[in-house]
Amino acid sequence: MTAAAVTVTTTWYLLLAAALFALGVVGVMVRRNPLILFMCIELMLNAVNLTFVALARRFGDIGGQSIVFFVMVVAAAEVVVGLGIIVAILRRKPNATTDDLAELRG
Amino acid sequence: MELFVFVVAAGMVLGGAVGVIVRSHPVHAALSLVLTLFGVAVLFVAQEANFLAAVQVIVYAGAIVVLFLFVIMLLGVDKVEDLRIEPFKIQRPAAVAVGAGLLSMIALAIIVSRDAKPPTVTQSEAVQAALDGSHDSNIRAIARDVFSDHVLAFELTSVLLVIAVVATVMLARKPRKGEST
Amino acid sequence: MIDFPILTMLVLMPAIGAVLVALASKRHPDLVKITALGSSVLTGGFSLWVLFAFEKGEAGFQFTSQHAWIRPWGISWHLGVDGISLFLIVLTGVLFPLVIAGIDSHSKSMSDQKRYLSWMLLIEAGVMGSFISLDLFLFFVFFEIVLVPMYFLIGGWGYEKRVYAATKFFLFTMVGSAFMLVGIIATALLAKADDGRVTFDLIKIAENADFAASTGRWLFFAFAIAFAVKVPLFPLHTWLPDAHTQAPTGGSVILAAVLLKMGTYGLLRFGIYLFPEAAVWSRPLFFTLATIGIVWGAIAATMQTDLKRIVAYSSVAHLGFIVLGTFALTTTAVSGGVMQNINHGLSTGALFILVGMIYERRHTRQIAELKGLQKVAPVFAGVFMIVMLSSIGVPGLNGFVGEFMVLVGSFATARWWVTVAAAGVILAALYLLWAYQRVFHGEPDEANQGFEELKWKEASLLFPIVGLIVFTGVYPKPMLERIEPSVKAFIEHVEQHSEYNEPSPGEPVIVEEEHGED
Amino acid sequence: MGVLADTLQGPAVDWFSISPLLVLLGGALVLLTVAALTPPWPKRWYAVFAAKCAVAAGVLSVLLWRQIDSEGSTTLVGDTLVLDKPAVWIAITICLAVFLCALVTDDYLRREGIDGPELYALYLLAALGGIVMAAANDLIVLFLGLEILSIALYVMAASHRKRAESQESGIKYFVLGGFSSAFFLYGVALIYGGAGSTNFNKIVAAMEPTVGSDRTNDALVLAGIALLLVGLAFKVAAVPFHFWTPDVYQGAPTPVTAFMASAGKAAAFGAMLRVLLEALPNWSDDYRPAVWMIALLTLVGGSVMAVVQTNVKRMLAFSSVSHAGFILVGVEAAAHRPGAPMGGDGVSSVLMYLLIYSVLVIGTFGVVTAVGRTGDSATDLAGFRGLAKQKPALALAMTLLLLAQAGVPLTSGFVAKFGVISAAVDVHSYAIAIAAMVSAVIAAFIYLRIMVSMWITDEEAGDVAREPVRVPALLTVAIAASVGFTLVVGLFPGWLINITP
Amino acid sequence: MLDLIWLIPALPLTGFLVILLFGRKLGDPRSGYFATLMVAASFAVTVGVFIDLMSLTSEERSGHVQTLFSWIPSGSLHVDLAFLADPLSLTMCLFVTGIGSLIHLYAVGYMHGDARFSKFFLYLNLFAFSMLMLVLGSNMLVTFLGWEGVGTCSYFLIAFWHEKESAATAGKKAFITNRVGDWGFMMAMFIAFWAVGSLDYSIVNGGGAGMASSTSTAIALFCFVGACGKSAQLPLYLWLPDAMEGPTPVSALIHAATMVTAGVYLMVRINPLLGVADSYAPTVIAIVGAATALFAATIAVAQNDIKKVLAYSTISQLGYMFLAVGSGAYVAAIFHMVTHAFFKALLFLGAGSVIHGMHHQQDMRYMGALRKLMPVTAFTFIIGWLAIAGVPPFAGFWSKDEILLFAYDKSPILYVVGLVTALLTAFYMTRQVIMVFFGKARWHDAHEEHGAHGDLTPHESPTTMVLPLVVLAGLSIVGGIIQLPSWSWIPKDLAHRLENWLGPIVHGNEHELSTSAHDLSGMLALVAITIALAGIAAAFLVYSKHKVKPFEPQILADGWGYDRAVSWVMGKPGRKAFDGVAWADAHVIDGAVNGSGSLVRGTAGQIRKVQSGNVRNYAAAIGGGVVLLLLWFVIARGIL
Repeated sequence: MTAAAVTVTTTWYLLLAAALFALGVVGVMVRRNPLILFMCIELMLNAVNLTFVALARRFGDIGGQSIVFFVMVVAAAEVVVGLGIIVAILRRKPNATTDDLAELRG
Repeated sequence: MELFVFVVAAGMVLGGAVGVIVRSHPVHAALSLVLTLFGVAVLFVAQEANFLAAVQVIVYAGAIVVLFLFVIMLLGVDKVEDLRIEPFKIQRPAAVAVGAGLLSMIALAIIVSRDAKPPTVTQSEAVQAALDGSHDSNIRAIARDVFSDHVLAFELTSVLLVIAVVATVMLARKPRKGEST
Repeated sequence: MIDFPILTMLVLMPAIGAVLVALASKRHPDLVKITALGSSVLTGGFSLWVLFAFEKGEAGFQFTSQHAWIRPWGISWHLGVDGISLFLIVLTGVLFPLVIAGIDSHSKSMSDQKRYLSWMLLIEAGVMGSFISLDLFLFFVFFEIVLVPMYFLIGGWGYEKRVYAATKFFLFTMVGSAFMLVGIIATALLAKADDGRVTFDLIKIAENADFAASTGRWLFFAFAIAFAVKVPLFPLHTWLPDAHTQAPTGGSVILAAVLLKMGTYGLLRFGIYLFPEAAVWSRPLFFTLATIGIVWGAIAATMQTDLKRIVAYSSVAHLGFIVLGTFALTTTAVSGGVMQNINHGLSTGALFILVGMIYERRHTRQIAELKGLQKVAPVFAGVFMIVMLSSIGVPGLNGFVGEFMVLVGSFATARWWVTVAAAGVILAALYLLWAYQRVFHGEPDEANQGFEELKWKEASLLFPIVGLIVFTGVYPKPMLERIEPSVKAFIEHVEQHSEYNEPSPGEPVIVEEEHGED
Repeated sequence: MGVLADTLQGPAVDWFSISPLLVLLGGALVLLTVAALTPPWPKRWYAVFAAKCAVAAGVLSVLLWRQIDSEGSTTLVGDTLVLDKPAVWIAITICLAVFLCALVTDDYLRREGIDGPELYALYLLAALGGIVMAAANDLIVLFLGLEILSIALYVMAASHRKRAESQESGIKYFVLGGFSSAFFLYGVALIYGGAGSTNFNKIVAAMEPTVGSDRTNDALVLAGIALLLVGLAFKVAAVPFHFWTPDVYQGAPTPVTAFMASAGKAAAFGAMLRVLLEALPNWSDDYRPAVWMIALLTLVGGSVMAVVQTNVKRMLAFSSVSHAGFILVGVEAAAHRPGAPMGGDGVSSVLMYLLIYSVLVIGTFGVVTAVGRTGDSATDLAGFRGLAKQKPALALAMTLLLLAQAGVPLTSGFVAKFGVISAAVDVHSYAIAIAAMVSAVIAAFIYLRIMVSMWITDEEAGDVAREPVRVPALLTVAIAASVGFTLVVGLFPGWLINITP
Repeated sequence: MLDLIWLIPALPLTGFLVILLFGRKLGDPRSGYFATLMVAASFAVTVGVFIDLMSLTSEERSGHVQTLFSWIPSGSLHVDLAFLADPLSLTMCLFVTGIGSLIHLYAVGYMHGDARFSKFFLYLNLFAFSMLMLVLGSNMLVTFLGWEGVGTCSYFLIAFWHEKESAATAGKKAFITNRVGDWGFMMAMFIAFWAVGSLDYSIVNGGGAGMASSTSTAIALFCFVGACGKSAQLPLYLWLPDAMEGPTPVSALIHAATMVTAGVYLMVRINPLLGVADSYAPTVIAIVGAATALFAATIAVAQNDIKKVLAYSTISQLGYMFLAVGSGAYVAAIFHMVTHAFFKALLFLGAGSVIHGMHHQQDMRYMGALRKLMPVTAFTFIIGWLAIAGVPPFAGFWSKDEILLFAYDKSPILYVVGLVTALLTAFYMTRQVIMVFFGKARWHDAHEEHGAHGDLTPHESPTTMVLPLVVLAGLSIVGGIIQLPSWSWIPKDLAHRLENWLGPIVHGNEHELSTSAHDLSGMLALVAITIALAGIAAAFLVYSKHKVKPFEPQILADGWGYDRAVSWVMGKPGRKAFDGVAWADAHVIDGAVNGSGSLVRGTAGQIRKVQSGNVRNYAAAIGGGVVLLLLWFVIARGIL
């Protein structure tokens, strides 16, 4: 195949990850639904994971992969806690958006 | 071939991400998230991180997203968020600016240092042995690495999970009488 | 006698008193008062002891006591007295008992009364400490700690705008000391270079360390700002009228009599002494500010409608003289400045007491509401007159001696400034006499008819001060001969560490025999 | 076939050295399991138990301190933890914080009707996370410690079910926390990309050759540093990453706020020192200006913002921001002398500041807890009106603590500030030193305001009808302890300075 | 006796202290007599010392210093509280204590029945003490002590009836105007001290030779500024007319006989400096003196208040003395000071007696024909009139004549000015005498106007008041004896007695009359006499015979409007300026302070808007921070 002429270097992956991360950041800033806001954070974490894996491959270092493994656990824990809090709040006032949660200010 | 895989997966990842940001219905957003996660999983495979790919699909796409959907359904918070109105005028321009700035900076950093000689990383012999081992080297290697070099981190994750449990107990426990939510 | 830590007692006695007062039970009000008075009287006694045990001819520090306090930072509990600080201590020691005994705090309740007294004693401890500490850190501690009780005194027992005034006083002064703290640390750390270990000891640093000119000047200004605020030197003076006016009488007296002196004293002992070169270099600035202060303060005073504010602004003017003399750096001028500290303490203190008495009788400080008091209360008016004349600087009273020494001494080094400053003397007469005329002269209207004559209690508070005013004015020699040696040494120190040389007047044509030495 | 051949050798573990962690973990687990199985314990027992665990951990840390004195510092568990004085110091600080917070919390929970062991368990676990942060020798370990601490704090902040503010603060803290730790993690990744490892020693080793020579190839690492700083700055509540602080401090249950301000800050700064001085000594010239700038912003921002507040918890939140600024001044000073194993005045001044401030702030919030009254809502200035009449002792204690926060001499606060400033002056960064002192003056204004409403402002008609302020035993102990500490350190700081590393 | 100098001031001081403590008990009139006694005693001592001094040769007479104690010893400044007994100071003491005791006595009668009788003598004794300190001081500072003391006392005494707004104001005005002069005195001391390192007259005067003429000029002129304040010369004379608000004995003692002459005394005291000063210094003094003399005389012409006339005449006579000083005629200055003390005190006391008899009516337009009702007063007053008018052989003639002689030698212009002044003096004094004692009685009109009742016929004053009048009248007649000119028909040993007496003080600096002037002296005397008579005659034509309409334009009555101008300047622009400063202090300086406070609050108020409580905004802020940090690290540090 001629396509093989072009090799996909680690850099590509890193750039992709960066893009994903940036999208996540944008998401956090524009979405109002706490759940979705949350998903955006997940996007950011995934971007990081992608970076780790890519770098791990480049260095031929398995450590990178185990780090990703830990990150996933962290993400899971965060989701659990986060959803817990959100549930508690949404029980109080359904369909609340983050914009509604601004009693404390100034 | 490799290129093809990357392009497709990248497409999934970014498409999904954009979806999460722009789909006004929470459920759709969640599904776009799934798309992204699968794309990432594919890229994992392409990066010879098979085990992680599996975990990604099972834990993320499986557990976490399901959890999201579950909450959405449970609380019926599937109210469509009207994305055309934005209470804070500057918010979106700011978001775009930040996103663009962030991306450009990091991309710049990545590109500038792309040809840097990668540092030599030496694996602990246990891991090395695993890597040399013929079959399912990846999983064994991770396992050995996790239980040797990163054992403390591993233990800490357990603490993290304990906290998660306590948290759910605290937050979800039915309030005793005298308390009102 | 030296082995008795008398200076330490000067600080501890009031502090202990404060604690005791705070702990004393509400059920024995008299006991509270007695405790407070007792400790302050004891302190006063100690200060007098220091005065009489003080070696006349000695230039150096006496009764010194030094104990390590914070070893790792080279900070020690180092106290000492010399001619420059001696009379400030005595003034403090004498004034506090008078104030505590003689001035009613108008406390709402017994617990209020207790608080008032313990704040007072804490102030005394702090003031004493800052006058006798020979360690930069220690000095700063005392210098700063005084703010707190004073803040509560003004805020708790003051008049209408007390909170505003108290806060202003606290923050304004704190800004100043913010710079000084950095300055102190920098001084110590830069001085370290010479002898390995860090020390905050005033004398060690002053004698050993020689800073590069530019460095010295920066450090000097870091110090000077703090003191300039405290003095207060124009244009950093605006906290003073508010604080003075809003403070309760006792507070105003203390504030004027001793607290301000921490500024002038600090300039002398810590500013110039540590950084002679910088001080000499920056003299024109301070001459100018002082002179402006003298005129400005006087003019502002003339235009006040509140009797207390007049006295407050007069302080700005008087302190201007002291700063002028301090920076003139001639023996006469500096001694004059040191002496003027005391004189101003006495006369302005007494003025505040008198104004306070007027307020107690008439519940107003507005000049417009007072009239013809001399007719109904001649003795009261007489005392006021004497104090006022001393404040104006009429010869034969204490005010004149210091003022004249400052001016004549400064003339050699600050000719044109003195020319202007001397004119400030005219203004002093203007604002005080005008106020006096409006308050005491004329036919009293019915509101002022019932104005009470001076009571014995009040008289017993005032007459000691008046006595000192007259005595110092007629026979200042005992004071001067104790101040002088230290001042001489001080100026020699300045001469050694800078290219300044004290000017000496043209040689007299007739030899000195004619001047009886005693 | 070769299964026997490669049996796994895990890294050697010196159990004594990590005993404080184990005690805390064990304590938490006991609280959770045993308390879940047994009927509710009599009042105070949860608190006392937690406090005891903290004390035990603290004592063990002290023993470790001795050990370091004799045998010097080492690394543990396969190079992922360091056992050196700063680490132990932070550990002790945190244990102390847990101890005091437990005492403060006890009556609070019963007053608010949310008694239960969970909160204490979370204290202990969070403490564990904090200690790990400060002792980490590996970015991932540090990150995990961070997450443990943070997630625990999210939950604690949201734990007051009756108060909507509590939950709001929880979600805010959570979202922003997750956001910033994602940045932190990305930073870790980029550094990993530059250095090929997340272990501090390896990072330093890997970067040694490139230092000085052409720097282009570590742009990745620099980007990483930036992102790490973001994560840490967020945790220490440095401007402009501080926005969560006032809202969360105000919303969270007061004792939890105390814990955040004490243990949270201590851990975060410990971690910051680690990362900047241990992992990235070669970049001090790059990040020092950034730290300088952040410090300045934090100092001024914190103090200025505080001035207009009327809610005491919010005031204290902003004041804690400006305190963070002070500590950053110390960090900046320390960054002048990187490398040398956590040496230099900067570090010790920071450590001392952390200890002193932790005790101070817990005492302060302890008083606020009492004044908050049932519902934890009477925390605005009006709540303090006439406190001097009603509870003179409490008012006096509060006054002393506030004066200490303002940095008035003869209080511990002054010693702390003095240390930091002299560290800064010692490395000739005068500008920041003066800025710090001036902003301290601005901050002093709010302390004065609180004092005014306690001592000077006259009570108003409604005030007498208010629920009286109760100061139960354990709370009294906590406040008394912190006041005592404040005064003792203020009068005789020598010993403390001597023992600070 | 010489070592009893200290008694001279000590006695009045004792009087002061005793009355201070027991004044109320002594009461009226005992405290008055006691005070009088004290001053009289001090007069006695003075005489004793005087006699001692006389017995010495002129060389030994100077420089008898008695040091009590060292007052301000500091650095190179050594000021003793010491007295100097020499002919000059003794001369001063003599008439201060002498006239002083007379006036004390007079006051016993005059102040009888006043509510604050004893307080009056308290001040009076304090004044005597201060005045004696002034003249006896052996260094400038002790003089200054007395200088300020007399100023303060005059403040007390002018404002003695302080219930009267005008009196209080007058007192304040006097004090403050004097302060302006004191500024000059202090400057003089500063310069002197740094020039010769001491304030002792012996050293300062002696050092004159050594110091730069500019220095001595400066000292002399600054002293003169002080003198202008104390002795009411242009432009500082303003306070003296107002000072008439005080009781008449005060006006007599302080504002005619003694205090106001202090300036002249000071100038004579430092005459050696004046001698070595640049030549323009004396000229300036002479001009100011002459100008004042003429200026005040013109004003006196149009005054209707019996005391105001005398006040302006005093200013004018003091002008004469400074003219003398400026012309180097120190002896003449002192001579005129003494004679003036006699007759002006006499006149004032006479006026007081009139006022007393007229029930405190001071306006001459409501007097007239009093010579019948108050014969003694009238008689003595007339003597005083002749003396001041310069009619021989009365005291005034001799002194004024001598001054004119020196003035002529200095410059004809000054002489002419002096002459015109003499003319005016004769004129307005005659006017006064006629209006008060002759013509027809006009006092009923006053009473009708004031709608008063009862018998208000003027009456003669009590003995205590009349006695001093008589004594002073005697002195005013023979006063000239002490310094007669050396005319052929005057026995040698009678001539120039004062000059010989003061020799040690002024010798060498006293101006040597040019022969031309010397020869002319007789001529000039005749001119003076004619001028005096002319003035008197003119006044008779106008006021007695009513041949000519009186010429009394308002402008003169208002003192050329100078006073009003000054008070306008003080009141309008001056006050504006002061208010401006006060405003600036409150709004600019303090405004800056409070402004910085509100600035902080303001910014905080703005920033707190960002603290919107909305998570997404916070996230945006964090994101912004991230980008900035990345900019710094990646761009600034990484790539550049």
